[in-house]
Amino acid sequence: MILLEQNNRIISELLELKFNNAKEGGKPDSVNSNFADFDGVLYHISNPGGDKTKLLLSISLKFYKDLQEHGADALIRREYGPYMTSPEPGYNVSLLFDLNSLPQDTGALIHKASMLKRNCFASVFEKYFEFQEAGEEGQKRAVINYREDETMYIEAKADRVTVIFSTIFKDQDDVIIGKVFLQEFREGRKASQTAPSVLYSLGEPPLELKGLPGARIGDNVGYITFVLFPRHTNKKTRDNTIDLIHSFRDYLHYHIKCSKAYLHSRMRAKTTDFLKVLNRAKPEVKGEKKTFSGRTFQTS
Amino acid sequence: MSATLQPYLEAVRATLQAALCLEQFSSQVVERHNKPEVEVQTSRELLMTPVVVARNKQEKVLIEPSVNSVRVSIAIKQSDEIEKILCHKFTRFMCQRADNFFVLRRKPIPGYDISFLITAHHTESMYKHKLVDFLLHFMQEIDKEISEMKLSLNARARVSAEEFLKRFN
Amino acid sequence: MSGTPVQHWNLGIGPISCHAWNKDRTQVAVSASSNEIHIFEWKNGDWINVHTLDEHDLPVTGLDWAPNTNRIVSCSQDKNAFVWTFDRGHWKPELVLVRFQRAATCVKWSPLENKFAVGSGSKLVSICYYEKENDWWVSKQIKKPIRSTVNCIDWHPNNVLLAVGACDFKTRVFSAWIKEVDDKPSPNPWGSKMPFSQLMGEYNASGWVHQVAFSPSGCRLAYVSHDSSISLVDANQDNTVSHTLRTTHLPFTSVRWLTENSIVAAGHEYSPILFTVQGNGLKEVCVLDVPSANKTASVNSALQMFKNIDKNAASEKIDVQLKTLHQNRITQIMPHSGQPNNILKFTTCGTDGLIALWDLKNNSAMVR
Amino acid sequence: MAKNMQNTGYRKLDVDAYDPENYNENDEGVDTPGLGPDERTVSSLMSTNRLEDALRAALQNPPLNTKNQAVKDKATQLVAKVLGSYKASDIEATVKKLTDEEGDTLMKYVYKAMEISPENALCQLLLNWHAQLVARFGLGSIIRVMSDRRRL
Repeated sequence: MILLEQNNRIISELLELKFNNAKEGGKPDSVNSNFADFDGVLYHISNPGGDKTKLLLSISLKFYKDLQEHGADALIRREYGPYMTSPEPGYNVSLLFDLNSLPQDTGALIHKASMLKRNCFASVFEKYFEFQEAGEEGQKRAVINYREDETMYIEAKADRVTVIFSTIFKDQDDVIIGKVFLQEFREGRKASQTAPSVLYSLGEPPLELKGLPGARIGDNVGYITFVLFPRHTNKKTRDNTIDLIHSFRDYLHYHIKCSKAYLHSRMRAKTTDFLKVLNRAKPEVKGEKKTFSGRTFQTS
Repeated sequence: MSATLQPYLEAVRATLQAALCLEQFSSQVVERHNKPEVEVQTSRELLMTPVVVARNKQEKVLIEPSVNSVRVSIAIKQSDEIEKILCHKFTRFMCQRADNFFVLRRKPIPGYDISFLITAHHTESMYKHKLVDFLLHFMQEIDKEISEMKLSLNARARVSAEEFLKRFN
Repeated sequence: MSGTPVQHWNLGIGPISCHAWNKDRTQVAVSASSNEIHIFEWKNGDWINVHTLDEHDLPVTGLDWAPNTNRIVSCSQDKNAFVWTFDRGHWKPELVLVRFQRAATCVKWSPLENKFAVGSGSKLVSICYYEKENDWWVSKQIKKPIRSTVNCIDWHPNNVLLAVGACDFKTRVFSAWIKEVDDKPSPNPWGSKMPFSQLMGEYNASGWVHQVAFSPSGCRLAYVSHDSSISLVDANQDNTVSHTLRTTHLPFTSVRWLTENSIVAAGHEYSPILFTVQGNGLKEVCVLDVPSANKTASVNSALQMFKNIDKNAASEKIDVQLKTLHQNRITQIMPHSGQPNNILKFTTCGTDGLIALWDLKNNSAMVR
Repeated sequence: MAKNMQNTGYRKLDVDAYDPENYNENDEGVDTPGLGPDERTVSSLMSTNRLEDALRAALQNPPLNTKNQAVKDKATQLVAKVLGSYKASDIEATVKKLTDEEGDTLMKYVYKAMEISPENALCQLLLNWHAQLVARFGLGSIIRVMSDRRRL
């Protein structure tokens, strides 16, 4: 699997199970599960007040406050209107499903529910895409601290929207492997004319963010800039663009991790190989082993 | 194989064959001990002149012989920072398995990437000429492996970047 | 083992550090780099382990079997030496007061078998003799000016002079005259006054001295050192000068005179090499070994193949065999048959676990 | 506690160095002054392209006994310069003419040169010299570089 899925598989599988069960008239059973997603996102699915016919899906994003500034609430309302309910304590958004009155097409609902995190993110992109479309320059740059120490900046110009991610590489090795990937992202545009242009800088922020408080400097900090053109931000393509761009950071780190795992398995294989070559230096011990019946078994 | 590699490996082979003339030797400093003299360095007369076989500034082998042990340290070619970390990762990986490798030293000598410590116990329990073969095999393979790992890393980075960017329309 | 010009046996006890023959060569004592001494006897065409002596508690470093008094002396890294006497079917050890702080490295009976010398990592040599009054073996020590571990010793046929080679790059000749057991020695080319521990000669080497040997007459001394050289001192010519021959081989660790004019040396090179005295110095004559054609092993069962793939990552039988008889360092050369001034057969033992019997009479087959 | 216990410097003294029974390299007699080869002779021979004579001159008087590492390194550089001026195809013929003593000395220089000036091009030639020396003088010549106390 080279691309990450945009939706949350646990949500879709769990809801599918419950919904199907309800549709077939099965007896609803109780549910209470907590699980996580990228970027420190937590979900909780439960029966509100112990009512087994209702399912409550809640999401917690540490940076929801940042998103709210950019109209996240409105977008969530637009997407999930009828299912919205007041957020469960400790969570940012909660959706309530009544198993007794499910719509005909549960598939669409399940998909929508599983896109909850993506939709939380979407508001800020949509807002700046609108700015660009309307040619509104000079809007304040959006700053989303989507992870501890890692930030996303979005800025709209008349002809483009710039999305800058700052990301942290855990150790020096990751910085260097990360650099290999970022170089390829920069070069990647050659392979696909329709792609946004990608720039990166390591160690210090790009020019646009120079001197900005909170723009980190350090050997293990990387900045990746996506320049999105109108072809990416127009109404027809923007959903696809948001799908991709909001998961970029996870995509990058996922592939860095996979590469490391691959290198590791290669090293393991080669090391075993070396051991075997070293074994050739050992004289074969001549010895006789007796089988159970007393016959001798010559080992050489 | 590059034409300059062969003379280098042959020189290392000859030097190792000469250095690996070891015998059991009890410590003359600590009673009832039998320690690799090249590591304890307590009796100067039991240490031989260390020699270096070099192919260039980066690739060289330091061979430090003594009466009952030889330390062989290898500097591996690293032409960029990727090769550097791959080399570092690989040698560290091997050192963590030093127990299985019995001739591997847990820590390389400063200035080198990996060190082996071969004692008289090893030359008694193993064929010396095959030990030499192993070290040369290691030197050849590690270069090859590191460049192959680098290639595969680059390939993966390219494919994942292209796949991602292709999705924009 | 017929068909090959050199008889050899793998005793199956691992690396052999030293061996010693009894008088009629029907028994051999070997030490296997362990604390045990094994005595093998030739019975029904094979060597049978008849005794195991395990009084030492660290690896045995030296063995010598006195032919006439039938006593074995052994020494070990554990700082001790034992004299073993055969009594009613058993070998009985007697501890010797060698007074070492460090490992014992080598041991040798004097030609008259009334005393023996033990070298040590304490940078000294103990000359041990039997004290009747107290019924034990006591020792006198030669210390100065030895500055490092003593590697090897050899007795002069006059039972008094002792050659000592050490890791301080020197070969020395000392007097080991013990007034309690020896008659007054007569003058010889090495000197005339020989009080105990008198230094009679000192010769340089550019490496650790691995083995020293007096010629059958005692007038010549040969030694091999870790710089791959073999040196000769001819006391009849000048007892202060040594003539060194640098060789192209790996270092020798063992050397022995075959006649008054010829020497065999062996060690890290795996094949014994013959030298002769020529003029003042030495000359390399030839390398002894079995022709390589006699040793092509071809084991190729399916089981063998799978094992190789699994263990060695190689699908074919790996050619681990060198084209020499010994597959690892030769640790010792011992005379087997003939007179001291005309050795006809000698044996070598090695780290590869082999003992080989080299017959010089039909040496045409083994000259490589 | 006595005051002078504060001073623990004595613990770091290498007492073994003062033990007269220990081996001491400095005791070995100095037999030749060994101030190194004559650089001018070597250079003038090189300038007239008499490489074999230059090599022979460079191998004279190796500074093996001096304690001054700079002198040793200078001699090594000089020998390396001569060795590096050779064409690879001429090495074998020259090595065949060396005496045992010269061969051993040259082997010391070859190893030392690889240690102190591992330039790519020079190393290729040095490795070539090494191979020819081993072919002519055997592994013994390598052993003697290692075992000899008189180092470069």
